[in-house]
Amino acid sequence: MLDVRALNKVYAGRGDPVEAIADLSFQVSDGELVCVVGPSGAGKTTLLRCLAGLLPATSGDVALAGEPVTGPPQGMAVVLQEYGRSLFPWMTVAQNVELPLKEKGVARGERSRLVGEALEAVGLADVGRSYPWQLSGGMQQRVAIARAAAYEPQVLLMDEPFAAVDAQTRFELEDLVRALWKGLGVTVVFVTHDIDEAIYLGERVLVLSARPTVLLEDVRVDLGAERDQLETRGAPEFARLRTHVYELVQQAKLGVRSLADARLTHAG
Amino acid sequence: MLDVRALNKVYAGRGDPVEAIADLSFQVSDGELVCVVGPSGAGKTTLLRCLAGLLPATSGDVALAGEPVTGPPQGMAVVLQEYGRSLFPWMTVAQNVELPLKEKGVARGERSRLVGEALEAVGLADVGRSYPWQLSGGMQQRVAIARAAAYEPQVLLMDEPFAAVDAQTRFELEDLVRALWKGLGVTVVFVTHDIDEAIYLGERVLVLSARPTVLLEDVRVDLGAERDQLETRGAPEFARLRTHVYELVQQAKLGVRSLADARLTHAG
Amino acid sequence: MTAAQATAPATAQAATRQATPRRTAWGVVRSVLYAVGLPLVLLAAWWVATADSESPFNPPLSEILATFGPTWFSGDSFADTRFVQDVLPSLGRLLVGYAIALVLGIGLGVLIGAVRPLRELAEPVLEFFRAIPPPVMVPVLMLFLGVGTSMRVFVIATGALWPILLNTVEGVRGLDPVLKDTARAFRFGRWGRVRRLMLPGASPQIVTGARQALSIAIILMVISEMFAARDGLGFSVVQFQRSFAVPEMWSGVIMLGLLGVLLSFVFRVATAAVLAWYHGYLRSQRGGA
Amino acid sequence: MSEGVAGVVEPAPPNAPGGYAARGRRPLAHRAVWLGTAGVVALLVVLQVVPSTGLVNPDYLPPTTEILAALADRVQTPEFWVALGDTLLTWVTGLAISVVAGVVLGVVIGMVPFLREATASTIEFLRPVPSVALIPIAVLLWGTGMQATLLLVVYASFWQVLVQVLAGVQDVDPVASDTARSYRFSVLARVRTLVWPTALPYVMTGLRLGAAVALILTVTGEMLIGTPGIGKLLAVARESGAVPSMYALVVVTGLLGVAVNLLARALEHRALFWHPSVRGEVAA
Amino acid sequence: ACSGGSSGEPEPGASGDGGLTPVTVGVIPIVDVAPIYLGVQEGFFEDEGLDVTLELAQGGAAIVPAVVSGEYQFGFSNVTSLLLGSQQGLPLKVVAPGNLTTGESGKDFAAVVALPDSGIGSAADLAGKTVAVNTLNNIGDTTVRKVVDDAGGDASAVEFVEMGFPDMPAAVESGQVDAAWILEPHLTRALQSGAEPVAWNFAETDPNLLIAAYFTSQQQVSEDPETVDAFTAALEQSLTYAEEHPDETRAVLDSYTEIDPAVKDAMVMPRFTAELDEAQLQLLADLGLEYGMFDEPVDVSALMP
Ligand SMILES: Nc1ncnc2c1ncn2[C@@H]1O[C@H](COP(=O)(O)OP(=O)(O)OP(=O)(O)O)[C@@H](O)[C@H]1O
Ligand SMILES: Nc1ncnc2c1ncn2[C@@H]1O[C@H](COP(=O)(O)OP(=O)(O)OP(=O)(O)O)[C@@H](O)[C@H]1O
Ligand SMILES: [Mg+2]
Ligand SMILES: [Mg+2]
Repeated sequence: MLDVRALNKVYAGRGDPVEAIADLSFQVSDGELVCVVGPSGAGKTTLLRCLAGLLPATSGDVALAGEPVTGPPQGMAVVLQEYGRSLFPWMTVAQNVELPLKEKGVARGERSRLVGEALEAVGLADVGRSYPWQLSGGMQQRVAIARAAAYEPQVLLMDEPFAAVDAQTRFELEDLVRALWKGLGVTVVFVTHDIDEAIYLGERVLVLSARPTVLLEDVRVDLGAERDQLETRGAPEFARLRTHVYELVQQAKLGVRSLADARLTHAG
Repeated sequence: MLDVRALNKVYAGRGDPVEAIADLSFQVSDGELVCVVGPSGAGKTTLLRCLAGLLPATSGDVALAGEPVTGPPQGMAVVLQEYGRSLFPWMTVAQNVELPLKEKGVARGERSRLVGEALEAVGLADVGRSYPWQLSGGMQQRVAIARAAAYEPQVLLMDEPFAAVDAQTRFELEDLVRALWKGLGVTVVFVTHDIDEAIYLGERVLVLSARPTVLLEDVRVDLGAERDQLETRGAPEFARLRTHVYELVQQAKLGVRSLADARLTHAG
Repeated sequence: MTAAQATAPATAQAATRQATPRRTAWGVVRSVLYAVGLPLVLLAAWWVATADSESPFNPPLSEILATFGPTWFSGDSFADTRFVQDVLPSLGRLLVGYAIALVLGIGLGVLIGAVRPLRELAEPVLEFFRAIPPPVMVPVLMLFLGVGTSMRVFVIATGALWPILLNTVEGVRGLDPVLKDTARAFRFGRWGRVRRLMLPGASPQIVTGARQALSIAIILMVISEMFAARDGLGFSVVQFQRSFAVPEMWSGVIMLGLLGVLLSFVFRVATAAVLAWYHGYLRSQRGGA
Repeated sequence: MSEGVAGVVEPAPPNAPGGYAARGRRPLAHRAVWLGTAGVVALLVVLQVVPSTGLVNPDYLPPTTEILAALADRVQTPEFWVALGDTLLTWVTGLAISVVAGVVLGVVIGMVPFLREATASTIEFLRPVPSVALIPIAVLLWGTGMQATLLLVVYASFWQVLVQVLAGVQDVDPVASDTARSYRFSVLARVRTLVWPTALPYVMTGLRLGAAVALILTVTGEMLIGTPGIGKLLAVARESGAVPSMYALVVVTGLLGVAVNLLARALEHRALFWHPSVRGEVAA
Repeated sequence: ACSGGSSGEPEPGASGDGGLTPVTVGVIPIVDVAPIYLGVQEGFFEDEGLDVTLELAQGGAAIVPAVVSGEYQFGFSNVTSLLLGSQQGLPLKVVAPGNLTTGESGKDFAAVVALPDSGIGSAADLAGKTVAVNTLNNIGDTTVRKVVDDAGGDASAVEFVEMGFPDMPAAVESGQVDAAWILEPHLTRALQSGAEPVAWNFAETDPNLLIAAYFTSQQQVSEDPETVDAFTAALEQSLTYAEEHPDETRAVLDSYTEIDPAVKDAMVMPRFTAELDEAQLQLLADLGLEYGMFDEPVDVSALMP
């Protein structure tokens, strides 16, 4: 279980300190798929990095399976928002995907199978031997996704992983994430700007306020375990949730910092 | 007028040559707003860079106002897909926005007015003195947009400029682009993955095939000059166009390379 | 080969098929022209400027060139020439010293660049030694290392170390933080981080340092042969200088320069593979061709 | 606004626990001083101990205490300070010439592909020519004053800077470069706003390399040519067999090297606050 | 000796207003040049109308070109180097002797030293050993070769290596070289730390061997002979004075060296004389020819004033 308690993060570099996260507490059960939405600059990436153990919290705790997270924990994979810069430019696409597997100690044969499957799944089977800088933005992003998928993590953190791909590919990748999640029982935290996507994918959607971030609402998504791009998105419950979350984000952007203050057009 | 004729682009670097654009011809009239959509890796960025004079075409011509484009033409602004790397990390946000204006020779007072307005417009009035690497992804992207907007160009090329911002901000920025376009009579070429966005913004939507790219269809968008996020998106014509373009992109992704081959669920 | 390739229409392939051989043939000619163009101009200028030089320390170039062959390549047998007797031993020491500098410089550089406390601890001491002139250092080294090859190799190695070390440190420090985070997130082991992140990531800068070090190694080869030496290219040059054999001395300077050009060519070929990605990356976005 | 200078304390956030302050900048700056001093002290101790172990004869490598005593005597003579001044003058002048020439030529050559290719072989030829081989020429052309030594200094350190700048200019991010091109920055503006900041980390390394080489050549030139300065005192001490006194001067040279490095680091902290190498260390 | 001018009256006409003619002399910070320091101190040069500046340099690499280019009017160098330069066509002229061997074996300012247990008891034993000299193919190795040959050893079997005099005591003590040809004050340092003399190569080569000399350039001689004459005169006076006042000569060392007082008092000073003997130059030229330093005979007279 991923347990976030009274998390606070202040960036104290050059210039005035910036409080990115004011106070966040929530839990993600094992094998749960939680989406995070919030206005731009809210602190979603900051949160994700704290979860990943890449950024030390200023105060508060993050714990994974009872262990406090001080560095990247075992069995975790991350897709960073800066997908382009997260690929190693001196390696081919296939090598990039393979590298974490090597570090994990996966055997050679198994490695190449995993790499092949992952690249296939994101539609890049034919560019394995290209370098990342020879790919389009969306393709680079898909390489980063393939890398995380091939890793077969127990915890998967993704930061706007589909921002640079076309709508059709996006749908396919969404289904890929759901398949992965179901197949491996991965715990997934998924940051996105696309509210439809958040609802389609998640079992819960965390709506964050603007900076300094607090949790505006933890929205439960009751759309069943089996989802389908056409059907699910057409469901009335989907539409309701979507309007709700959309309005929440809108209010968050306007500076609303608690659900009580939010002026929604409907009953929460 | 922007005139693209028999454009062909082959990347011949390391490894096998990659033909990104097979053969593209189209025109954009002065003061027109054209959106470009197509599957990931189609060649949209390549096209935009050729239009911008940043990339030499392998064959074919690009002409702006009758002049062949050999380098970046006068009065043009570009928002690149790799927004993060297009900002200079050694300058503050305000300096980044101001720099092209300085180069253009805009007087100091005017400059700071333009910078202030542009940052205000993208919702970043309060981070002018921060550095780009202190901003979130979406904020960085908005800085790049502000830089282009402050420049008051005659031709504006944007490559997935809203990919990293939240839905609400996206709507605001869309309206900003339309306001800019109307106010200044700018010629705009706008690459996006969001089909709704393409239709909402554009007067025409160019749908590209997968690589090597040809023009699948030049879709005219008859939604009037005045558009409104709620009304326009609710219009039946919008829904029709959206389905049409969506299906086209889907077909493009499957490898369809001409409108005649596309299997659409409705009459084109 | 790949599916993407198969779909590429004939036009593109034809275009590249004819473009590639033509470019390489012309490319070779061009790079040769580039390589010899400026040197020829400079030599001509030198020739003209010294054509009727009376100054004993600045003899006509013709005279220098005339002494070049006899000085370095005359002897009873080839094995007896100065080239074999002096230049080759020097070259040997140079290469050994340089290799040590590379290993040490990169190794220490990665350590110091990656471990901040270590950098803070070591930097003042290293800077202290870095500033001490080799002519003062060598006698001290002789106390410990004697006057043989090991001392000379040590001088070359320690002198050539600095550019590699500094550049490696800076290269490692300047790694893209996103890449560092990626490696951390996937829990690359210590060695994995070094081998797969730091070394390749810093490689453009490491290669720059190694290039610098190459010429410094040559210079230190000369300096090391100013002390307790019996043979060597540097020794010969210093001997010529001391015995006022000026044209011979100049021919030695030219020999050093040629050695530099030769080594840097070898260096470039050797590093081409290491930096292929970097040049490809830079080129791919500058014009795409 | 606070500049990125080490030692500026960030206002602590209201609810900061101890852990936060521990990551603040001042303790780090303190640590650097503390560790650096520790390193130097360790070195001094080693140098004190080695001669008394019989590994070397203390007559030839005197223990630290003796060297420091000689140094203490030295610094009381006005002659020492004049020599130090001379050395500093030659060094700084030579380094300034090298850096300015190296940067200007490096940027010009680096930005023009034709020049880069055309000069490559010549640069490779000239770089390995040792300055010391040029002493007779330097003396012939410039005499035995500061100028001759300057020639050696500039010749040796110029290449250090040039090669670094060339590499730095090449390292410009293609996306940033495209941005500058698309906004039609003039050549000068591109140099000022794009090429220079990118090359700056390389220039700093070049500066640090060049500074040490320039110092070495200044002292060597003074020793061999007899230009006034620390090197000349060093030569006299050496020829006289005054070993501790000689090492005292060597120590002075080394300390100058440390001083440059401190200066370069401070400069770097100021000029490169935005660079991952520096900002990575100040941000939380 | 061609000094015709009587001392006392300012001679050189360069400055008629009674001012002094500035003259720069390149010297080496070693014992050998004590007389000129003494002469300057005693005012001999001022008396001749010269304002002498003594410039210290480490060796011929800087001094010879400086004299040739006219930046220095005079310089100090060992004789063999002058012969080498002259043979290479440098326009050099000797103006006065510099210093001579004392001529006494056992009490000279130069010797070959070795450790007592090195098995080297005499010059002949040097064959097959490594011997440090400050410069190869110069006065040191030629005279050592000569004494080895004279002692019945095989001079061609001696292996010479180059090393600065200051570094030799340490090198001998640590066994990095078997023996070293070494000059004062380093000779005394070496002896004090346990090395023993095995040959006195200067004294044994010739009791009157001329080691070094003051020189100028041909241009200087032809363009300003008065200054050369005045300089020579003052220098001869200095040399004579130095030879007659050994204590003062020893004392003047403090003004330009840092020799340890204990060493300074113990060491042997070279002999100084005003007599320039062409035969001594010829001797070194012949030795150089014999031991392969020169390919052909050197015209010694070209060097002579
Ligand atoms: N290194 C830093 N130094 C100072 N402030 C920072 C730094 N990184 C982020 N911030 C600030 O923290 C806040 C949250 O940033 P974060 O990247 O977490 O936002 P985000 O929710 O991911 O936004 P986006 O959706 O635009 O990516 C922003 O206001 C940003 O300015
Ligand atoms: N420098 C390069 N070298 C080789 N191939 C390249 C290079 N840049 C792009 N390509 C190839 O050209 C094709 C088109 O790339 P482009 O970036 O134009 O796509 P795009 O339409 O912008 O995609 P996306 O929507 O993912 O950004 C891709 O298949 C890509 O692999
Ligand atoms: Mg983010
Ligand atoms: Mg693109």
